[in-house]
Amino acid sequence: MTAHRISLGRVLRFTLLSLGALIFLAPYIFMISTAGKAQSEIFSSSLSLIPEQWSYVENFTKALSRVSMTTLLLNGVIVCALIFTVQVLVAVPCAYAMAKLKFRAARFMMVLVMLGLLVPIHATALPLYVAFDRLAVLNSYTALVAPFSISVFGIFLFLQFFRAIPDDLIHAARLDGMSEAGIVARVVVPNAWPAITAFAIFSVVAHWNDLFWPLVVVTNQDYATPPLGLLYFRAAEAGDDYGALMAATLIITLPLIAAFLIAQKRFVEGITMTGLKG
Amino acid sequence: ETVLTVHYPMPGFFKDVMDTISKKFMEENPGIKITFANPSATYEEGIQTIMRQAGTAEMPDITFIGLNRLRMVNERDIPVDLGPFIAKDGNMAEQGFSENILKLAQVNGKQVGLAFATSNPIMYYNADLVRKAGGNPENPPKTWDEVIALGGKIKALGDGVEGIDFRWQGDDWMFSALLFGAGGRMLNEDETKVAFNGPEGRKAIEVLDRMVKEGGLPVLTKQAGEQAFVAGKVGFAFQTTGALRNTIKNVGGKFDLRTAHIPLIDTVNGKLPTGGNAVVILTRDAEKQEAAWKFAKFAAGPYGASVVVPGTGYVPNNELAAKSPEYLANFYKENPLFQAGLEQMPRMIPWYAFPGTNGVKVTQAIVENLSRVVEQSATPEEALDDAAAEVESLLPRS
Amino acid sequence: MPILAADRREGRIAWLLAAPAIALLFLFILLPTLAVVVLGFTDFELGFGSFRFVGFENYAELIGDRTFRRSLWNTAVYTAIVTPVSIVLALAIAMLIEAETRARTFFRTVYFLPVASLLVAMATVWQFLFHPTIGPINAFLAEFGIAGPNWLGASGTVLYGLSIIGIWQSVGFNMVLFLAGLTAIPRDLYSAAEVDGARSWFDRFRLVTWPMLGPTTLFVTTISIINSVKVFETVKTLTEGGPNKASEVLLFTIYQEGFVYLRVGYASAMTVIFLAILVVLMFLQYRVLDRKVHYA
Amino acid sequence: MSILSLHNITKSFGGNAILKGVSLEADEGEFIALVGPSGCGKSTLLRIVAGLDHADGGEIVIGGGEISSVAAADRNVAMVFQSYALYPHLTAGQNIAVPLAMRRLTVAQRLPFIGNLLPGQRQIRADIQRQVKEMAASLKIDHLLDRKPGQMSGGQRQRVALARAMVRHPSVFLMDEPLSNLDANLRVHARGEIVELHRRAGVPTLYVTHDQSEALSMADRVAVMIGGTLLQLASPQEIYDDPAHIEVARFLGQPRINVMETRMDASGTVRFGALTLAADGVSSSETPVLIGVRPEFVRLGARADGILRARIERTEFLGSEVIVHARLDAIGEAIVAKVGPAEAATLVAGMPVSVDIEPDRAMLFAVTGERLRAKTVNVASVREKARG
Amino acid sequence: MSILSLHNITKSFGGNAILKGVSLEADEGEFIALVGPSGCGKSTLLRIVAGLDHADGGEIVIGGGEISSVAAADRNVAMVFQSYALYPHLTAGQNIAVPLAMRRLTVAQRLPFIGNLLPGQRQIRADIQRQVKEMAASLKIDHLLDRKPGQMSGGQRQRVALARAMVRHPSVFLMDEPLSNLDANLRVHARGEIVELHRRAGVPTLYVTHDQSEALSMADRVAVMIGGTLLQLASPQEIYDDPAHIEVARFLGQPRINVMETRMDASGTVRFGALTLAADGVSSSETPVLIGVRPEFVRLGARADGILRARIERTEFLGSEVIVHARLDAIGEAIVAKVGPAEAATLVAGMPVSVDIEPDRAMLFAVTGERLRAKTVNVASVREKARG
Ligand SMILES: Nc1ncnc2c1ncn2[C@@H]1O[C@H](COP(=O)(O)OP(=O)(O)OP(=O)(O)O)[C@@H](O)[C@H]1O
Ligand SMILES: Nc1ncnc2c1ncn2[C@@H]1O[C@H](COP(=O)(O)OP(=O)(O)OP(=O)(O)O)[C@@H](O)[C@H]1O
Ligand SMILES: [Mg+2]
Ligand SMILES: [Mg+2]
Repeated sequence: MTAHRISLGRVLRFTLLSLGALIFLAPYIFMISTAGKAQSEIFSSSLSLIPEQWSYVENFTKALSRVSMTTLLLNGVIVCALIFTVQVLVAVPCAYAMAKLKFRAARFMMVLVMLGLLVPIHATALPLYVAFDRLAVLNSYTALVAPFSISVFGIFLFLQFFRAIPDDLIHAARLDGMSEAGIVARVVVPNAWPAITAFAIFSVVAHWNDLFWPLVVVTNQDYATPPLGLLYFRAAEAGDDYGALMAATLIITLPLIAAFLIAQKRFVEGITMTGLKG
Repeated sequence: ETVLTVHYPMPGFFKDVMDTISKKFMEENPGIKITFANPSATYEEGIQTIMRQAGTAEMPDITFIGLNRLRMVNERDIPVDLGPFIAKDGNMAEQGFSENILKLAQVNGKQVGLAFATSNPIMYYNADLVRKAGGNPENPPKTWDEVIALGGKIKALGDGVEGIDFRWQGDDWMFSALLFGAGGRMLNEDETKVAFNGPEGRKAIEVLDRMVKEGGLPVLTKQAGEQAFVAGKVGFAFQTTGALRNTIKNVGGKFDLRTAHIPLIDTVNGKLPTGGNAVVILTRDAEKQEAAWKFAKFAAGPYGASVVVPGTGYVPNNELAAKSPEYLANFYKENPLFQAGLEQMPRMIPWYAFPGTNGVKVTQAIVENLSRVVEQSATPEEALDDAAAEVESLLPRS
Repeated sequence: MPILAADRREGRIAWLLAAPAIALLFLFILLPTLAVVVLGFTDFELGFGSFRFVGFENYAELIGDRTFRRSLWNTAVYTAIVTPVSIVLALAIAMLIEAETRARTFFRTVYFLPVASLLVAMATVWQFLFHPTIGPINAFLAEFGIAGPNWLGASGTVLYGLSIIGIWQSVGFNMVLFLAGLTAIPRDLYSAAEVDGARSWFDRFRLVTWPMLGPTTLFVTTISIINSVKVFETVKTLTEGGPNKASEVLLFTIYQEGFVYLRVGYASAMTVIFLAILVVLMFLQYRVLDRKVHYA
Repeated sequence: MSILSLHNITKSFGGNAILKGVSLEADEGEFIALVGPSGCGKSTLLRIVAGLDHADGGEIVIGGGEISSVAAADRNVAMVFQSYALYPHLTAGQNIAVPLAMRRLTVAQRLPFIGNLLPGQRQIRADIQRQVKEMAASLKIDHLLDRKPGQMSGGQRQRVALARAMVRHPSVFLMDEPLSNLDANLRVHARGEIVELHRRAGVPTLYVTHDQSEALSMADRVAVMIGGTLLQLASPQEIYDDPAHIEVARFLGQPRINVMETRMDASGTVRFGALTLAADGVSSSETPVLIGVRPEFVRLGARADGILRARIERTEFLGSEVIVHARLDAIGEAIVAKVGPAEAATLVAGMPVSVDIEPDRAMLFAVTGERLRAKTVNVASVREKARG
Repeated sequence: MSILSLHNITKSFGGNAILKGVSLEADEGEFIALVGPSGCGKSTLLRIVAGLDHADGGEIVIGGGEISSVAAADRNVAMVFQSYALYPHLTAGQNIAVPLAMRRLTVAQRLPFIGNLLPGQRQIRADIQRQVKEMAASLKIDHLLDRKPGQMSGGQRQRVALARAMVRHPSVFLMDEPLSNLDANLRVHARGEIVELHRRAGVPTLYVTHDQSEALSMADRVAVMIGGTLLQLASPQEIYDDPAHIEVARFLGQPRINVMETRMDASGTVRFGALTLAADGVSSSETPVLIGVRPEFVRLGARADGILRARIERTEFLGSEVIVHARLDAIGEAIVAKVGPAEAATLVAGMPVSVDIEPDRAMLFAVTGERLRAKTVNVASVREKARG
């Protein structure tokens, strides 16, 4: 009897989850379908997901040839990697100092961090742009990376995680003769991988997809990031080239999905351990 | 070798055109090299980019600016006055730049650019639906009354079919089409008072109101309207010729697409606004300016037009291009859909740009009030009066 | 004395370790914010080289600005829809996934997918899904004889349409946080609840899950509110604030003023108000709720 | 009559048999301690009885009815967890009230605001409050009722957990190492309290611990489970003095029982040191057997003239007694003796000693572990010999 | 000569005085156990010695030098933590090598890739490896060197932690409850190992525990700290048999010492039951005093004809001994006796008994807790009286 009830519950649960998944996936289904349609087929009165004439090759060719996808993707990787590396390098020692050292400014830092969480880049874009121009660093990786070199979210996340690292471990390291910097590099970082993975997902997702800031500071196409590439498929005045747009979107989204799939187990684990949840 | 950095908006639209033109230009002018800055998604974003970059090292040498924004850019003293270059050349008309065409890119008499791609509003229609609703596609409606009547019939066909799509969203261009078509104007002669709330304006907005009430004009976003039309769900679409090429591609073989002149409320004095953009020189470097002037003329010239027109649907802004068989004469024979725009060219007048710092906001005020009419949340009179009052308050006080 | 020295040494090391972060924080967050505050007192316009200080003129204008009021209201409505719905949905999905043993990875990925996607591109897909006549959503509704609304086109529904996209986009993020929160609940508490007579799923939820998720929920709520208030991309790409200001939201209005109307001074004043609202909101939230959800 | 009886309960997790057929009966008012090494399946058994886990096979009968398919919430079984599992967001009073509220109030009546308006719930709530107060008073935690678990000490939490379990008069009481999170002094104190409470309530109790002194001192009967099998279920005295299996003997007793290997001849006679034992069962040939002697029955003589001789390795002073570790000269095995401090004073590390085993205190086990019943038939007295 | 000496160490946290002037000397090769109830400041003291915390006042001298201002990394002090604090990402071998590498290799030499190219580091690394192997061998953990802490059992981890602390030959060895995470059997086993290790290394050791049997059995001297004050520092035997303070007496001994209040007359005479004690110090008037008797020195007679009578409340069977809880008729206080199982068999709950205290085993304390030296001057023998 219990067995029966359990299986009924499971069926219900599975059905619900699957239905939800279908709804969440719907836009992607249409995206994939559209990426395979000829332009004249995309908007029609009859809904059909499967293209009448398969134009995947055509659309993907367009997506790849119209813009230099390799440059875009490479720039995306470089920029995201740089941002992520610098963010970690900056945030980890700071979070360590706040979590584990007698640091009188820790409270003040906490306020700064909270404030930082609230300020969107849209708000500060203009002063930053002017400053970057004065320094003649527009159109460079520096301009793309610098404003994100400090991630208050990262500090926040690592802080939560480090608080859970036992004090004894730090003490043992001190007794073993490590300097504080040594402790960060040799003890804290090697044990913070779950948190770093979780942060990596947040950081990379945000900056891979960021359109706003690259648009502001990059005019030279050599430094264009993937979302900038999508512009080439948009023609506001006359309707977009949807097939190619979707194909291009797929191309630049796939690396992220792959990254998430690889990291996702550690990701949830990392968030659990960071106590980010509260 | 002189290197020119060129910036342009809407790459989805202009990229191929720009690539072709610059390639040809560099072939003809070996001493000049064209590089492209990252293009901007829209005209608006293009202007923002230029504004931000004005005076900085990042500023491109040449850009393309929407015709209705030339005035604003000029107020900030960003474009280079082309008057001296024209004077130096002396033979602009021979190169196909008639006075009328030069005027499109003048602000208060100053030549801030050369019109590059120009458009006017035309009527697209779905011949299949027209036929179904009892109309004759060979003889499309010539007046708004006819359009509205037929639109109503098309709407009555059901099955989610709409009668009319009128691109009133985004800016005041299509309202201008109605207003200018009635012989009206936006402001009075000396630009101190609103004039669009006169009788011409009332007729114009009433047409819009009747389209909604009788002609089957639904509330659609711009994209939704286009998509519905190319899906074969809308009888008439009124918008720029610039969208023609894309519309043809999107429609494919789904239905019988036709174009025709846009009806005019005043068939005698009616005018039409000119859409599109002008090539503008930004560089302050004399040597670069020379090169840039060459490029500007080349792009806006007959070769440029012969590339732009077939690729987009814009009308030629160069008289040589339209007439010369070397360029486009044959094209028009073979592509009758493009002819409506061409034939309307004589009626084209500049797209009116409002004076003062609130120029852009003014157009927003107009669009918002139009939307009240389309949503039927205000009578046309109310909407027009409100719009007039708002615009009045946004005009520079002097 | 030596004690003090030792403490001071530790303090110095702490400062050294935090120095890069502090410097960058000042450079890229505080200073620009300060600049925005200063700009809020000027009549600076993009493209004009010079500007002058105008005191509180911008703020005075804001009070009477119909658009700004409208966008405040719209943002509030949007937030009031997106935040609770996305939290409740996320919690439900997280609990279902947590209870389900099969295909966890799959579901987790699917629901997280929208977070990892480029919203500007996805917005165009949504625009098509929402299409009043040829869009799949209304076609689906028509199957059941429901006349679908003109989602993004009508001022009555545009905010709901945008909210749906907003919810779709943020559920995954919240879900991941909830999943993490759920794993941290001691199993013993569920056992205790069962033995104590919590017969139904709902009883156990009320007795254990919900209270134990308190801190997570607070955090998720905070992040959700911040993100909802920052809604921009969808509005920009899909509706441009229209029709008739029905989808004007704060960041869009600021963008419009600053970048389209080029009135940077005025836009800066708006930004200051926007930040002030956020700060007050967060402060209140933590004041009121923090003590309620941490039990230790 | 037995209130709780388990018949042949089996359970495996992913192919690993954790419980290999456990049977057990608890009478009215009986306190059974379930002991065994970590991982032997104690908690699993308890969870099965509580209905939190489901057995693969076997029967659970409570108060005469088979309840395998009854949900946990509907079995009238109370459980105290090692972690106490108090609801951290509720005060002690609210925690204690939960099982009552869950049983007496309907779902609607329990709703936050609406519930207050429903008829009848006032009365029930007042009733519950009264009961909670009574329970709290009897456990001397009345002053804690308004505190949350986070504001209480370990001992206080433990008592609240007890109160929550007791308040609804369960028909069976389960406790899973309820004292292991307390410090030593508190633990000893709490033992007395639990026994007292149990005596008053008279509910059959299954008490899991891996602390042998808890088991021996608290229980009416002790069940020793090792590797998923109940090796013995008997009174503490019997378990200690007369273990049925060598593992039982090893598990109980501090320090551990001395176990030495020796041989049994075909007649069933075992000789070890001065002892000669006769086993009940007689094997056909010489077989190895194990002989077990508890440390308190090992006597060390300073004269070192016994048959068994050893050398003292070290002594452990424990206050009232001293543990002496020695190594047998003959077989090189360690042997441990427990002696009084006075006696220990004469024993220093390195000293050679004679080892005597108290007659009748040596136990015989087969190498497989089963107890072999044996009788001491002879004690060779070295001293006598020496004298004689 | 004392290697480690602490003079009057004080420390407070936010106004709470945690250490109130602690002084202590440890000689070469001495093993000092520091015991005390939870929260009394044991860990704080250890952390101050290690340099992980800083005292507010007082001196720490190691090997003749004052080191209060020396950083933890530069004091040659090793510490084993309760949680072991092994680096989870390193193998056992790497863990053990850390303190050596940190001391012998330069920063540059320790760098991941570049370091390998630097001169000299090969040699040093090989040297370190050798030492790690030796250390591991002596602790019998050679087979674990490639495992990470997560793949080891508690006991194995504990040994790796020991190895890491020992490998660099510290001048002082600190251990903070290193065995408290092990299960009972392992704990007893590990005690022996640590003592053995200590004996071999000869490094003065400060060993914190709150397990009294650990302290008594392992240490050369036991320091009892209560409430931030060292109440007594003496050999285990002395601490147990001759406590200087009632709290010391209470803290050590399982079950706890019986403490009863009585009065001392102006002449310094105390009468309790059949005992008459004469205190050294004579007060001017009658004062209340406390009398303490360990349970093993309480004799219960079945005849119930003594001067002190009691009623048995319950007995706790512990295998080799039985704890009897009784209540004194006269003053209503509880008294606990420890008896052998045989004797216990005659004692059942509810039975009235006579209580005798072994002469010379009663201790006298002032109400403030200090020990009052006293001598038994007379034992009134009831039995004699009864006969006489
Ligand atoms: N849900 C489960 N899935 C798989 N294995 C389990 C599960 N629960 C328990 N086990 C395994 O069953 C065995 C017995 O577990 P149980 O908790 O009953 O031991 P225990 O006797 O209570 O030990 P302890 O004294 O450590 O609490 C262990 O080996 C454990 O790993
Ligand atoms: N960093 C700190 N800040 C404030 N109070 C502290 C700090 N460290 C310790 N204390 C307090 O000092 C007291 C002594 O702590 P300590 O850890 O030394 O006790 P302990 O004797 O080691 O106890 P245990 O046996 O539980 O380990 C405790 O009351 C503790 O709350
Ligand atoms: Mg267990
Ligand atoms: Mg401690």
